[in-house]
Amino acid sequence: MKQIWLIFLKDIQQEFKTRYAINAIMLFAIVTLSAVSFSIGAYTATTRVLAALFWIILFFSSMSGLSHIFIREEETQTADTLKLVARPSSIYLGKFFFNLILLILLEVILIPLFIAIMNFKVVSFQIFLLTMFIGNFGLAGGGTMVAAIISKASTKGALFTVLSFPILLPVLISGISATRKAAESVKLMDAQNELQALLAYGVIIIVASILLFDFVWNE
Amino acid sequence: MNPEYVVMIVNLVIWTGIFLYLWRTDKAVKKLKQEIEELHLTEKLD
Amino acid sequence: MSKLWKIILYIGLSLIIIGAFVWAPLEPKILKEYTRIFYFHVPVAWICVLFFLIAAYYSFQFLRTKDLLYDAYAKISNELGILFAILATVTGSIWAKVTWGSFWNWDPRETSIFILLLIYGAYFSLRSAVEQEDRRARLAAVYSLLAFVTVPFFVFVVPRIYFSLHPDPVINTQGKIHLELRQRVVFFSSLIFHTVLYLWLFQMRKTQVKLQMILRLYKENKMLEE
Amino acid sequence: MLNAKMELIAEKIVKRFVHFLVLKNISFKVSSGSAIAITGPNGSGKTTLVKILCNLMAPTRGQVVYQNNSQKINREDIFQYIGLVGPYLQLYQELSAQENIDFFARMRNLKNYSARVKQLMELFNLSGREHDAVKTYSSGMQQRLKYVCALIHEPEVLFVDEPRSNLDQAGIEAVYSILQEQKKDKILVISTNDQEDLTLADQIIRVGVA
Repeated sequence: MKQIWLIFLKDIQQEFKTRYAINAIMLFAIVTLSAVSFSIGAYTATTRVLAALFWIILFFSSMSGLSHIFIREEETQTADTLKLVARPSSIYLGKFFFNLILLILLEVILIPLFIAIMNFKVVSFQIFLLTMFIGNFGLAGGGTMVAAIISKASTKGALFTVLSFPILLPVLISGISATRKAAESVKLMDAQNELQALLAYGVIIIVASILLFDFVWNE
Repeated sequence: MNPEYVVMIVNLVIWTGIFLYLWRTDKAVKKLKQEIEELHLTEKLD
Repeated sequence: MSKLWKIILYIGLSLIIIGAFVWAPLEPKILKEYTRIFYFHVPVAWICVLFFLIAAYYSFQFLRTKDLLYDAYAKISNELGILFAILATVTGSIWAKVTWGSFWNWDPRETSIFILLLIYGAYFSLRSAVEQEDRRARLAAVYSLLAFVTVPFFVFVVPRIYFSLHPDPVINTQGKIHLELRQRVVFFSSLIFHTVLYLWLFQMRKTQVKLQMILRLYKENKMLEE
Repeated sequence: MLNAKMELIAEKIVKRFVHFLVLKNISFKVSSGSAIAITGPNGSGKTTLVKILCNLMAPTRGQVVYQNNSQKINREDIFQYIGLVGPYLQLYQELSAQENIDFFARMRNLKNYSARVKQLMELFNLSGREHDAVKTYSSGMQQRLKYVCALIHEPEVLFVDEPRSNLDQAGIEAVYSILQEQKKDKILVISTNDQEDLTLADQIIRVGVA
């Protein structure tokens, strides 16, 4: 437990000094959002399209930043140093919490911007925020694990999106569906299926990652 | 074109491919077996 | 595989071809002449799912034992899996073109096979990006298992969100239209014989990599003794 | 861990990179109070062997066993007993020396380590630079800081890969005093090309030579 917290703190400290991941992820989100907004123009898209666009922006922005945390360890050759002092599961969880915070920060910026620029009318904030909150666990859990895998491979950048897309697709599909429902209905029960799926996905992917992380990390 | 023929042709192409694949693998396995026999490694073959 | 089995397999496959094209009646409402493709398309699609499961099993075995032979088995089952996934996609989209009017419709089953293709593709791009053998084996096995745990979600989530065009009731015995007896006989024997054929192919590839592994170990031992 | 008798045993280590055999059947045994040197030409696999011994890399065949009073230590606990200094082991460049030291010490669950750190910092002549980011350090200073980080927990087994790299005369002397100390009642493993370093060792393992 203590190790998880220490690794998390260390990554925050490092990030605070370089601001690499946070810059990459925020700029990516803002650039794609404005690109989407320009190309749509004054046309008001349906909630279905908007929900999909929102998740596509969220997904690809997180793809630009989530892998950084492991790639940095490999590229600065600190991975071995860390390996000498830490248990694998605490490394995974420490990095997972860091990515979780990164995603929450991204959403804090992205959600108000998206609602304002794209004229996205959320009827039930309860469903919307709950979707975001639960979805984050799945995104960060799967993303962190795939980041660990690709940090050991030779071509890192392009591979991350290729590998994480099939793994994170359930989050994307249920997330889009739940977001659409947030814009259409007020009752929480309407999005029950999606939220359950997101929750189950988050739990399973994190448990599987903790079990499998050993094999990625230990040579 | 008669749809029956389309179905038949597609299937034939696939099956020819699969049998070619089978045949090639079989040949490779035979070659390997021979090589191993020459090295007297047969006791390891279980 | 003994001679006898080979003969049984060849005769069975020939009977299935004859059965599919001559003996079994056509389904008159939706499929018409394209009923025949059903006897070949479904086994291929089933096989590529089967190889995906086999690959997950061997990946697990590899992580348990760290024996590179299991990694090789997982690799060849994924190779065969991607081959059959492509075949199923091609035959399926030809079929889709003539029955539903377009090559691709994002029907749940098309979505599933597409996801399988994505996973297989990702698996091989991961393998090609890692040079060191044991590391490649570990990463690939972990990725296989990670993909494997997400599969239930596709089964659960996808059908709820996309509606199906597949002729489910034709296959599903509880559905509206039952398969006729002759259709059922041809379909299930086709399924069984195809499975046997493809597993035989798999078995042969397995022997091949096993022999290669033995040869390599032998050479390595000789080098160590020097 | 007083009077603990540690043993490090390598059993028939083989390592293959793709089609190239780097290490061929390396076996040895060291116990507390002695030193071992690994030597060989460049590219002969010294670093590979050190990494395998530290559990940073798995051997293709063979195994590495750590024993404490002839009781085998679990793989996941080994990190508490070893310290490693090597050119491929970097510190966190953005963080200051003090932050690096704190991180490693607390990860190892140490308490009241400040006295020891102060003593080590003085020995390696780094006092006064604790709060500068590591990236502002020269390579020699970074090397010295690596020794500090590897020695805070007084490891039972110390691995040193190329002890002299980037160091000036004073640095080398400081390192030597540490190594002499280590070899008195603990295990020291040096990987080196330098003939002088071999005099420290009780056993010499040559890799990459027929």
